[in-house]
This record gives sequence, C-alpha cells and structure tokens, in this order.
Amino acid sequence: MSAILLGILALPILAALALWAIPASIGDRLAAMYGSVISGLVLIGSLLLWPRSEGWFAYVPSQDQLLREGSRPLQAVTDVPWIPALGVRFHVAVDSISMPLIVLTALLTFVCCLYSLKITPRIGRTRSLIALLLVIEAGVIGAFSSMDLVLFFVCFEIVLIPMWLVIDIWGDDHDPVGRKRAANTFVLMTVLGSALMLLGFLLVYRQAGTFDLVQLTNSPVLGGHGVPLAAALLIAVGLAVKVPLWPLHIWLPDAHAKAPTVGSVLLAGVLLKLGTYGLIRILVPVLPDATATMAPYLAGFATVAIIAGSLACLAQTDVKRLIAYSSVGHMGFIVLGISTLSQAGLHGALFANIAHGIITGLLFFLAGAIKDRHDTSDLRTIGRALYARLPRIGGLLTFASLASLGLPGLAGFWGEMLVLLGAYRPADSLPRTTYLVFMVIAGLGTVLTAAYFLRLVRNLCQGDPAENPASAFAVDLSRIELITWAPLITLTVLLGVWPGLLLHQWGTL
Amino acid sequence: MIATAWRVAGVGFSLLVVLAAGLLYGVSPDQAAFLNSSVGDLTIGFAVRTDDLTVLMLAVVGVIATCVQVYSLGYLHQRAASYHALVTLFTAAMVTVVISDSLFFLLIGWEVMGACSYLLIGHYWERRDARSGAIKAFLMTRLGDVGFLFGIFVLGLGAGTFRISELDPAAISPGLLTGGTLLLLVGVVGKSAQVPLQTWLPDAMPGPSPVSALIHAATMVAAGVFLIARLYDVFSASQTTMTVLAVVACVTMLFAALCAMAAVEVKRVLAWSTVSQLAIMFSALSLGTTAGRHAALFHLVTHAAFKGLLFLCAGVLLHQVGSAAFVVLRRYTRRGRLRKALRVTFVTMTIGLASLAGVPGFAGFFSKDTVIEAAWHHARDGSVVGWIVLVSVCLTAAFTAFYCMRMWLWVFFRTPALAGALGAFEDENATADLDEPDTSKLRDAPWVMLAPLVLLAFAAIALGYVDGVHLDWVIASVSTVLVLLGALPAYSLWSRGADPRPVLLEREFGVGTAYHVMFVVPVQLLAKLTVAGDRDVIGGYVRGAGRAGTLASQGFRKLQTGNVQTYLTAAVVGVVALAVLAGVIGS
Amino acid sequence: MPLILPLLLAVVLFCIGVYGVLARRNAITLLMSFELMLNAVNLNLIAFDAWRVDGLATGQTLAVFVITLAAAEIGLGLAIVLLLFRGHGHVDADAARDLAEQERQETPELQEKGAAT
Amino acid sequence: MTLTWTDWQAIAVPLVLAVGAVAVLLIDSFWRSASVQLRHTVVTLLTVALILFGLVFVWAQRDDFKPAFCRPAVEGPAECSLVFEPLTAGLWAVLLIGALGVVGLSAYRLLSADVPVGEYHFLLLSALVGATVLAGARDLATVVIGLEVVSLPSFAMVALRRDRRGSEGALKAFLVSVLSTAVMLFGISYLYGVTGSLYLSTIANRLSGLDPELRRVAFAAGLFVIVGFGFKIAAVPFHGWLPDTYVGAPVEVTAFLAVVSKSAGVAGLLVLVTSGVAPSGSELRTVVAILAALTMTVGNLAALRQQEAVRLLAWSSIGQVGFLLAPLAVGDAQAVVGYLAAYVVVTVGAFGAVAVVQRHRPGGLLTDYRGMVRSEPGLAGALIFFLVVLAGLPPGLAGLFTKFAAFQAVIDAHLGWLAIVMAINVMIGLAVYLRWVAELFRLPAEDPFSVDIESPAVAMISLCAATAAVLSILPSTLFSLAI
Repeated sequence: MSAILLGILALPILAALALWAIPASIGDRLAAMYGSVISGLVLIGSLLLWPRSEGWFAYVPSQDQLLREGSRPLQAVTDVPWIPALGVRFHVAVDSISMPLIVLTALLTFVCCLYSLKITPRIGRTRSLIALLLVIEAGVIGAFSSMDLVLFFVCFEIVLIPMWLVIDIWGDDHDPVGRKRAANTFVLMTVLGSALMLLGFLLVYRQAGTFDLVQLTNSPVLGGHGVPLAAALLIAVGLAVKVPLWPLHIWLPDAHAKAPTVGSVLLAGVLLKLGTYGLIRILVPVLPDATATMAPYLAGFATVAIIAGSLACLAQTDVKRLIAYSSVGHMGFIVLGISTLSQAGLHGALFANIAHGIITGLLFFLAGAIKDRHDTSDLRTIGRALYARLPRIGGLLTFASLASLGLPGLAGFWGEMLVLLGAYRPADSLPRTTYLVFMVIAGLGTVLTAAYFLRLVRNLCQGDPAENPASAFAVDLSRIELITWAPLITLTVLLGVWPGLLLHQWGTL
Repeated sequence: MIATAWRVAGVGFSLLVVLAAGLLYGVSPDQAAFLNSSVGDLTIGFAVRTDDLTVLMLAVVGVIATCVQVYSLGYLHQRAASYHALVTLFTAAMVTVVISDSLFFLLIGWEVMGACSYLLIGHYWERRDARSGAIKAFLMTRLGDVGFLFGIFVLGLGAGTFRISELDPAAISPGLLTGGTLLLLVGVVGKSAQVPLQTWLPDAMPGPSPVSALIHAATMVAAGVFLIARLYDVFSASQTTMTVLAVVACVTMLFAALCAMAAVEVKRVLAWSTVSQLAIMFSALSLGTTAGRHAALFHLVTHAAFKGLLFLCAGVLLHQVGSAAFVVLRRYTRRGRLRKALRVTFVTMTIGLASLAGVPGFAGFFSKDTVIEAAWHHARDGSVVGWIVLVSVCLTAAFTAFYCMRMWLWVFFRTPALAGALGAFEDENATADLDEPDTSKLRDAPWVMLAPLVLLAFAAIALGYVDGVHLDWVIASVSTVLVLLGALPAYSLWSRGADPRPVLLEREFGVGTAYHVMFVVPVQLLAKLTVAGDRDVIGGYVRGAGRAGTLASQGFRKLQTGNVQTYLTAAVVGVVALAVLAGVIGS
Repeated sequence: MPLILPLLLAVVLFCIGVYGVLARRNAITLLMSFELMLNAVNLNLIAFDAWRVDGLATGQTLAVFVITLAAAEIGLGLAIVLLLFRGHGHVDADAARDLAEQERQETPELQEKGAAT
Repeated sequence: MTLTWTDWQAIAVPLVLAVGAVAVLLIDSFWRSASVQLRHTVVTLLTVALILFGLVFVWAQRDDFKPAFCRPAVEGPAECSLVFEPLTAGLWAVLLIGALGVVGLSAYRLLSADVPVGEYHFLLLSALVGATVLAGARDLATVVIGLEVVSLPSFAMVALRRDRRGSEGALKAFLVSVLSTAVMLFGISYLYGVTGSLYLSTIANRLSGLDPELRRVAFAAGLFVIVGFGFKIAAVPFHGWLPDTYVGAPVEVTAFLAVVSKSAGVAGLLVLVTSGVAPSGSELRTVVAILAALTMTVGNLAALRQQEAVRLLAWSSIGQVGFLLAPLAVGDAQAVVGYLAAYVVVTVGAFGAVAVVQRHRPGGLLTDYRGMVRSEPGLAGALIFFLVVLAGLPPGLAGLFTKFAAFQAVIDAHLGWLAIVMAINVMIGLAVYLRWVAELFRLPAEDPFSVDIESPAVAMISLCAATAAVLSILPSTLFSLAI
C-alpha cells in the first residue's frame, strides 16, 4: 500500500522531469498522450488505495487502539525522519478523508491531460504545460496525504510556482498585463497566507513539540486563548487565503478568469480544496478549543462569503469570472460546515469539497469550451441563444449550473444540505442562535445562487437565435470534450443519487 | 430518432406509472429503505412506501402524464427530444415525491420538479416572457424550498428520524412541531403558488400548454396538497400551523379568483383558477379533520381531471389558432366559426369549465360540495377556522362561476352588442375587430390531441360519482345558487358587450411589481455594490499594497543618490535612531 | 589625572572626526578625519588601560594594533583616492556618482513580439 | 605553566591559506616567463588546492574542539583568542565553499582580461584568511584584525580593474568600512573600559554582573560594535554603499563580496552574539532584531523595481541578510549557518549565471534574459532554481527550509512581530524573484540570448545547481553544519 502511495507521489514528478529532459520538439500531441498515460496510472494507483476501513484516526479513542494492526484507519503509512534538526518527518498516509480528494485530484488531472490531447491553449508549449500539471498533481496529492505539518506546508507550496507559470504563460492571450497581474496576485497572496500558516504551525510546535499530525490529533493543543488561539488564527488566515474566504478572495476571480481552461479546472477543482482540507485536517483536530473560540467568526465570514459571492456573480459579465465568484460562495458553504464543528457540518464540508471539485471542474471546462469557440468569455460578446448555436454545450451548461446551484439529486445538494443541517445543530460549545441566523442567511444564499446561475443560462443559452447568429467556427460538443467530461457528468449524477458512496466512507467523524 | 425514442419512453413511462398504481391498488401499506448512510446519529438515505394515498396519487399522475405525453405527440414539433425527456423526468420526480418515505428523497423529487418546470416553462426560450417566467418559477419555488429544507431539519432532528412513517408528532416538542410545520408550509406555499408566493404560476404560462396541464393538474402544485395530506398527522397536531394554512388558503382563493376575473388570456385565467382551486384544497386540509383531508384529496383528483382538460383545450386553441388571448380568439367567433371548427375542443372545454365552475352533475360540483360540507361540519362544531373557510369557499364558488362563464362566452360566442363597450377586448387597431381572419383553414386538432381531451372530459364528469354520491341537499342547493349568482352577471355583462376590469384586478393587485421593487431591484443594487466593493475596497487594498510596494521601491531608489556622504549621514542618523529605539523597546 | 578628561577629549576628537567625514568633500580630508576617529579610540584605550592596570596591558596592545590598522587603511585609502583621481580628475567623495541608481525609462514589461509563437 | 598555549591545528587553515596567498603572489610576480594562460591555470589550481585542503581539514576535524592562543584566566576557564569548534567548522565550511565557488567563477577565460590574475587570487586568499580568523575569533582584538583582513583586500579587489567605476565603488565601500571600523573600535574601547577585558567569554561574564550605571555605557558600546558589523554586512541603514559597489565591481568580485565578505561579517556577528556579548534578553538582541526587520523590508522593497540583474541581486542580498539577522538576533547558530550555506551556494550560482550573460550582454538588464528558457534551457533552468531557492519556495527546498528554520528560531524566541515582518517579506521577496523568472519565460523583443557557454562556467553552475538540489532533497545536511 505504502509503495502505491509513494509511487503516485513520485511518478508525476519524475515524469515531469523526464518530459522536460526530452527535447522540446517531441510534439504537443505526444506530450499530452504521455501526460494522459502517467496521470491515468496515478488515477489507477489512487483507486487501488481506496480505503477499505471506515473512520478517522482522530476519533480513535486511544493511542493503543490507533496502533493496533488491522483496526488502523490510516493506510499506506510511510514515516521516516527527514530533517531531524527541525523535527520534520516524511510522514505520508491516507485515510478516508484524504482518499476521495486524492482520487478527485488524480481524476481531474487525468481529464485535463486527456483534454489537452486535442484542445490546447493557443500559445502552444503543451509539453511544459503537461509537465506543470503533473507537478501540481504531485504537490496536491502530497498535501492530501501528508501527516506532518511541515510536509503539508511544503506540498502546499509546491503547487504555487507551477500554477503561477500556468496562468502567466498560458493564460488569456488577449490580456497579457491582466494575466500577469492575476498570476502575481494569486501567488503573492497565497505565499503570504502560507507564511502566516507556517507561523501558526511553529506556534503549535512550540506548544506541542511535534509536527506529526497523528500525534497532534491524538493529543491536541488544548486551550482556547493565548498562544493556541494565535496559532489557530494564523493557520486559519493562511488557509482562508487558499480557500478563499471572503474578504481574502480577491485573487480568485482574476486568477480563474485569466487562467487557461485546464488551469482553471485544477485551480478550482483541486487547489482550493487544499484550504478546506487543511481546516478539517489540521485546524479542527489539532487546535480544538481555539477553533471553537474562533468558529463563530469563521462561520460569519463564511456566511458573508456565501452572500457576497452570490451577489457578485449576479453582476458579472464574464462567464469565467462568474464561475470563479460562484466558487467563493460554494467554498463559503464548506467553511460554514467546518465551523459548525458538528458531524453533519464536517461531513457536509467534505462532501461539498468533492462535489464542488467535480461540478466546478465541469463548469470551467464548459466555460473554456465556450471561450475557445468565441475567443472571448465576455457574456455580451458571446451573445445569447447558445441552445440554438451549440445545443449540447448549452444543455450541459444548464445541467452543470443546476448541479452547482445545489439541485437535490445532483452532487451539489448533499454537501450544502449537510452544512445547513450542521448549522442548524452546531457543536454544543458553539452559540446556537448565531448559527441559526447563519443558516437562514446561507439558505437565502442558495436562492441567490440559483438566481445567478439562471441568469447565466438565460443570458447565454436562451435568447432569440435570429439576433445571435452562429459564428462560423462554432462546432458543437466534440468527441474529446464528451470523453473528458463524461466522468464528471457521471459522478455528478452518481453522487447526487447515492451520496452514501462517500458519506459511508467517513463513518462517524 | 432520439426524439422518437424519448416519445416512446415518455408514453411508456407514464403508462408504467398507471400500471404501478393498478398493481399497488389494494396492497397493504409497506415501506422499504435503501442506500442509507449515517452522519453522526442521523441516518440519511432513501425510503419508499406504498399506501392508499400513494396509489391514488400514482393513478392521478399516471393518467394525466399519459394524456399529456400522448397529447404532446401532436402538439409539439420542435425540440421534442428534450421536451419529452423533461416531461418524463418531471413525472418521475412527482412519482418520487408520491412514493417517498424519506424526507430527503421527497425533497429530491420536490426540487427536481422545480428544475423540470423551469426547463419546460422555458421551452420556448426564444421568447422573453418564457425566459423570465421560467426563472421566476424556479426562484420563487426555490425560496419556498429553503424553508422546506429547514422544516425538514426541524422535524427530522426533533423526531430523530427523516422517515415519514416514523415521524411521530407526539415525540416532537410542540414548539418544534409548530416551527417545523410552518417551515414546511413555506415550501408548500411556494410550490403550490399560494399567497404570498403566488405570482410565478400565472407568469409560467408561456410554457407549452401540455406542460401547464401537467404542472397544474397532477404534479408540482398538487405536490403541496399531497405533502400536507401525507404529513397530515404532523400538521394537524399544530393548531397554529393549521390556522396559518387556513388564512393563507382563504386569502389566496379569493385573491386568485379575483385575478382570474380580470385576466384576458385563457391560460392566465386558468392559472389563476388553479391557484384558487388549490387554495380550496388547502382550506379543506386546514380544517384538520378527516373529512377535510378527504374533501381536499377528492377535489385534488377532480381538479386534476378538469384542469388538465382545460389546459389541453387551451393548448388546442393555441395550436390551431395561434393564440389564447381573448382579443385574438374573439375574431374567430363570428358565426360561431371557432366552435364549429373545433367542435370536440368546444365540447370538452365546456365540460371542463362546467366542472370547474361547479355546475351540478359535473365532478367539480361534487368535490367542491364535499369541501363546503366538511367546512360546514367543522364550523358547526364551533370552529372559527371552519366559518372562515366556509364563507371563503362559498364566495370563491361564485367568483369561479363568474370567470368560467365569462371565459366561455367571450371565447366561443360573439357578443350580441356592438363593439366598443366598456372594457371590451379591443385591438390596437379599432377596425381589426371587424375583419374576420381567414378561418377556412381552421380545423380541429389531430386525434392524438383529441383523444386525451375526450378521456379527461369523461373523467371530469365521471369522477364525481366514483366516490358514491352522498349529497347534503341543502349545501348542494346553496352552492348551485352560488354558481348561478356568479354566472348571471357574467352573462349579463357579455350580452351588453362590456367587460369592466378594475385596474387593481387587472394588475393583479400590483404584487408582481411590488415584488420587483422590493426584492429584485435591491438585490441588483446590492450585487453592483458588492462588485464595486470587491473592486474598489478589497481590491483597492490589494492594489494599494502593490502600489505602496512600488512607491517604496521607487523611494528607496531615489535615496540611492550615489553620494557616499549621504550614505554615511544616513548611517550615523541610523545609529542614533537605533539606540533610541532599542532603549524604548527595552525599557 | 581623572579618567574623565581623556575620555572627554576622545569623545570630542571622535565627534570632530565624524563631522569631518560627513561634512568635508575632499577624500583626503575624509581620510584625515578617520585618523582623528581612530586616534580617539587609541586615547580611550590607553586611558582605560591606565585605569584598569590589568597586567596584560591589553589596551595598549590593542592601541598598537589600531595604529597599524590605521596605517594599512590609509595606505589602501590613498591608493584608491589616487585611482579615483586618475579616473575622475578630482578627489571629491560626493562627486563620484556614476553608480547611482539610474532613472531608466521604465521599460514596458510586456513589450512582447506578439503573443503567438 | 606556559603563559599562552596554542593548538596549532586550530589555526592550520588560516595559516596555510596565508602562506598560500604569499606563494600565489610570488609565483605571479616572479614567474613572468610563463604565459598568462599558464600562470592563470597554475594560480587557480593552487588556490583551489589550498581551499580544498581547508575543506578537507574542516571535514576531518569537524567534531573537535581546538583552542589557540589561550591563557589561564583569573576566574573561570581559560581565555582563548581563537577557537576551532563545531560552529567554527560550519562557518569555515561555508566560507571555503563560497570562496571555491568564486575561484571557479574566475577560472581561465571567465575573468575579464583587465584583472591581474595573481593579485586577484592573492587578495582573495588574504580575505579568506581574515574571514576564517574572524569566524574563529574569541577576543575583540582578533575580531577587529580579522575584520580588517577581510575588508581591505576586498576593496582592493573592487578597484582591481583600475577603471572609473571600480574606483568609485571601492571608494564608497572603503569610506563606509573605515567609518564602521572606527565606530566599532570606539565601541570596543568602551567595552574594554567597562569590563576590562577583550576576551568575549570574560566580557560576557562581567557584563552580567555589571553596575547598572555602567550598563548603559556597555549597551552603547555593544551597539557601536554591532553597527560596525552592520556596515560590513550592509544592514539597513548602513547599506548605502552596497548596491553601488556591487555594480561597480567586476561580477566575480561582486560574487566574492556577496558570498565571502558578507558571510564573514555574519560569522563575526554570530560569534559576538552567541559568545555572550549580547546575551538573550539584552537590548542588543532587540537592536539586531530591528536591524533584521528593517534590512529585509528595505532590501526586498528596493529590489522590487530594479531593472538590472546585478543591482537586483545586490538589493536582494540585503534582503537575505535581513533574514539571516533574524535567527541571529535570537542566537540560533544552527539556523544562521544553515541559511548562510544555502545562500552561499545559490548566490554563487546566480552570479555565475549573471556573469555568463553579462559577458555577452554588458547592459545587464533583466530584459536581456527574455526567452532564455527556450534558447538556453539549461542555464535558464539553473538560474530559475537559484532564484527560487532564494525566494524559498519549492522546488527550492533548501531555501524554504532555511527560512523555515529562521522562522522557527524567531517563534521559539517569542518574537512574534519579527515573524510577521518576515512573513510579509517572504511575499515581497517572492515578488522580486518572480519578476526575473517571468522575464526568462517571456518572448523577447529581439533575438534571445544564446551563446556557447564556457565550460568552466557550465561546470561551476552545474555544481552549484547540483549542490542546491542535493541540499533541497536532504535539507538536514544544512543544519548539521553547526552542531
């Protein structure tokens, strides 16, 4: 097991290095094929790792039980010292929380590589793009599987420069200044956030004397004030930049809008999850009391994010920006769920993580497809009546919008429902009335969410075809698009009708 | 090819529903749960059940859906694949609601219906009114659904289960019970277009007529009634909720009937009449008695038949004439052209309207009487709610007769009076009324469309007798009088060629505009504000930080004058400053 | 003699040196000012040594080192000043400003040769 | 009992280097019959051999403790002027590796023709002697001597090309340095007056039991000493000379200044702080912390808009010194040495890359680097890696972990405000380096830079890149330097 995990960590990196080592002239197609094979292997590997036991190590009552063979929910453990002088270990493992996210990462990367077989940014250089995607994949999987705070931090940072390059080089070729600024804002804000997060980790280390997450989870840093609170605050701020939580979300719309399609997909589908995963994996179990102190405020910001994100979407004129802002709202739901500290809320947050990854990935693919066909992502320039011009893509856009606005029966619903349920009954230590208010506001947020998605569908898909003639190059859904999107569509429906598929994994958190 | 497949699938599925209803008829009630998963101490999953209510609703849904699917074969020519697929999904969602024993499973069907209605109302997405009507429908029902979801939380957590069959009102504390049912009621109000969330239903009329039939007769709006009937134990345990329901229902039925009296389009009249009739069902439910529930369900069934029929008839008008507006239809009425050309339609529509108006002998008459009777019995027991319901339903009966009569006359008969009377339907072109359009090509619809009409017309009469006729002759005569009281003024106005429509009614009490001003405009403003805030405040800080960095950078570069003595001076000053600073920090 | 007197003198010397360094332009004068400062140091060292009398004569030893240092520095300093004179034709420290930050025309960062390859 | 005793092994490295320096000078002066090429090769090889000897020696003796010039103290253990201990070993290793890198950069055909080879290597070795002495010094006289022996040859090296720019750069560095020496000596004289000793350990002992009246004097004296070093390592506000001098000097000399000279200053300051002149809790550490915050902020900010590669590196090296001063302010030798090691390796590499480009594009603008990822993928890749290490982001894990150690030291010392300033500076620093990296990826306006790179440069840069890569994978090596 641990060999598989190490394999899926190392394979993308080595493959990326190998890809750079071979001459640039190998051709884009071959590079994409190579990337598809590698990421396909990683996907298979990650599926092999799918946990067979339930539960989460955090709530295993005692250390003994944790270490007893067979009942240990942590799988594929590799734990070797790395930098003894700093107390850093190379400790990776997976459990039922990280596993779905790892599979999601592998899936989205695979899909992105497949997509690049046929559809690549105009600037070319697909070889480097594929290599960077693989590096990002390795970094994200590393972050999801690391059981050491510093290792998590390192993996958290690994993705930054590749993502910066992806936005800066392959981004919107109409707006070089804008894409440069977007890339810089993204990378600088994230770096500042992660540096603050590191300070929080170090405070934890000062209190607990270890960076090891398993140990920290089993004997958390108690106390809701003073140093633990400072640590929790710093970690929360660092992760909130990544999530991104209002008002630290400002990098997100630009980054998404300017990134190439595959960049947006990975950014929204996977990278944002690092933040929420960190909150669930690190903040909640390691600093329980401080998190409880902070949770109402976190929930407040999350609620504002839901409303502000949705409102901002209502006034967007750019389809990619709109979807980006919708992520702000959705991630707000996830943070709200986490900050309820309740079973339902955490389950909801975890579920919404996956669902958002799949659905927003699909949405960005669709937005990319529309953008490629019209050479712009501005709603007014694209025109209306996509149903008439590109009926399949228009239909899929409607489907994805409905999924994203949380229609029951599709994946988006369960996460948000559980989050609201969590807010209805938050953990005992939290002020219930406050959370009820948040719940109601968040509930209204879902209506706003519906409003902007319907507005999007109305302004893009519907309309009089006579006034919006088809452009010459607009071809409906191509085969590669269908192939790459099919898994996402399938999962959206599957998780919608069978949420137990994931919820079952988590058992009692 | 795909369209044909979906056509077959659609008809087949609705027949399957009918078949299922037939098979399940008489089977003892049962439940089954599946795909459960536990979240903490809660179980989230799916469950189905079967009992009399399920069978009844399955039958209604199945029959109406079959009629609609078959009718659509003739009605719809463009984008048939997506249309039939969505209608099928719509039906399936309603079936889900009907058979569900899990609140979440029910919610899935509940909201998928909303989505399907959105997509179907927006079927003619080229049209502006269809687009906005669709959005309105979805958003208003969604708003109600949020309350519905919260209601599920309250009840589910209060009872510790999300299974409907396990919801025991005695196990839930009274406060939670009231809160939970009130929240569910919000969802019901949204779905069934009751006041104050009533405006979406009339605006949903640009959708294809068969879809309107489906929405109004068997699915979507009926789901609200069904839900309360399903959770009747829980609802009736909360007196407050029932009172609220009664008030909402009474206000709605009068409001909607009044609006229907001034509407100038067949489908809009029918839409308002649906709202009004649903309110009658709710008022029956709000009595909290077994008789009330029975009356409500009885009315639900008959209403499904005649309202489905009416909408399909309106569809024929639209299909054959091209419009359902009074002003257009009137042009075809010279020499009874319309009713001669569309003979089947005319007859079935007359039956439908008679049933709706409650003409004795038709199904609607019997079901409405059951409601009045239940209300009367309740009122006689000293219930204020009963009295309110009784009075409202009686008034509504009269109003209903008025607008049915008005529509029937104006659509199919030429007024004997001269044109130009008060409020008569005038075109912009005054002489247009005199030109008779070319009616030579006016034919009745193909048989696939007429067959459902005939079937439903039969049902609109026969359903009144399936329950066994047990009339309270006093009530029957009172209601007959009420029908006459309503119908006669309509006739008299028509014969004088006048149709006075008070502005207030014509504008539907200005609710739509008020909502626009109260909600849509502020939200749009807020949206602009948010974007501006993001750009100028939060973004401003970020940009400001960047600019500050740049400026500082330029500043430091300026300081780098190249003069070594400047550097030395800075250093000496720095030493002194450092000493002071360290002293300050140290002490 | 009280300790304070040589110390005061040293401070005065040092301050004169600092003033000279900051205020004079001629590089040679600057070097002389440095000499003053170093000599202030020497004075201090000797005075403290005489006050301490630790038997190792640490202060005096260091003073000798400082004198040597000063010689070396001045030697090198004069060489550099000579070089400066050869290059610039003067020995004004504040006039040698070739290496100051150039106010370059801000090159547009994105002046690229088209976006496409 | 002897008056003083010396373990000669402790001073073997400086001694050998000094003798070697003289030898180099003699060879160059008296072997005029040989061609320049041959002389250059011989001199370079000799220098490399000397440095390698030093490295091997340090490696072999890394765990030992060897004092030199010791005498029995009145109270407590013996007082020594120079000590070889694990910390010294670490510092020497860093200094020698840095010097080796610089020598590699100045190998044949890399050094510009107008720089005299013999003098150059002689001065380099002399400065290295000073640096090693400084890193081992345990009394203030030795510190001063060591510092001067590092400084004076450096100025000579700056002016070695004998041109306008060189002389101006040298003058600036010289004037500032002399002022700093004077200030430092002034401080030392008071420190001596207050404590009556020049031995660091004795001073530390006596400072703790000092009369409160004198404590102020001691503080001022300590401040002067630190300020003296502040000039040397170009901490803000004593940094003015650095950008001008870096730009004025030949690139190899700039590399030397940035690597060896700067490391020597840091080493000296580290010795002072850790040996007790600024014990924990003293205001002097606060001073260093303030200096750290100021230095990193000003350095990084000023680097933000630079358009010349060398000037950018100059300012960014100021920023890096700020990061070095942070763990120094809390006396964490391990973090300082680790940071220094990573800094030295990648700075040599970066200057190597700059030297290569500068030789063919003398303008030295950042825009000259456009398109290098395509035209010179190897060089560009290495340069990106060096910059990323400097920024402290993956894949430059060496930089990341050294910054991490600095953060850890600061957090452990409860200096929250400094940690926050550092966090902000990580961001600014990243912005600085990413600007350059972005240029490498941009499409150039004219032909991109592309040449046949000299093989010594290839070797040198690859060596640096390889070392940095190894340090990135095994960062624990960095922190085992000074245990």
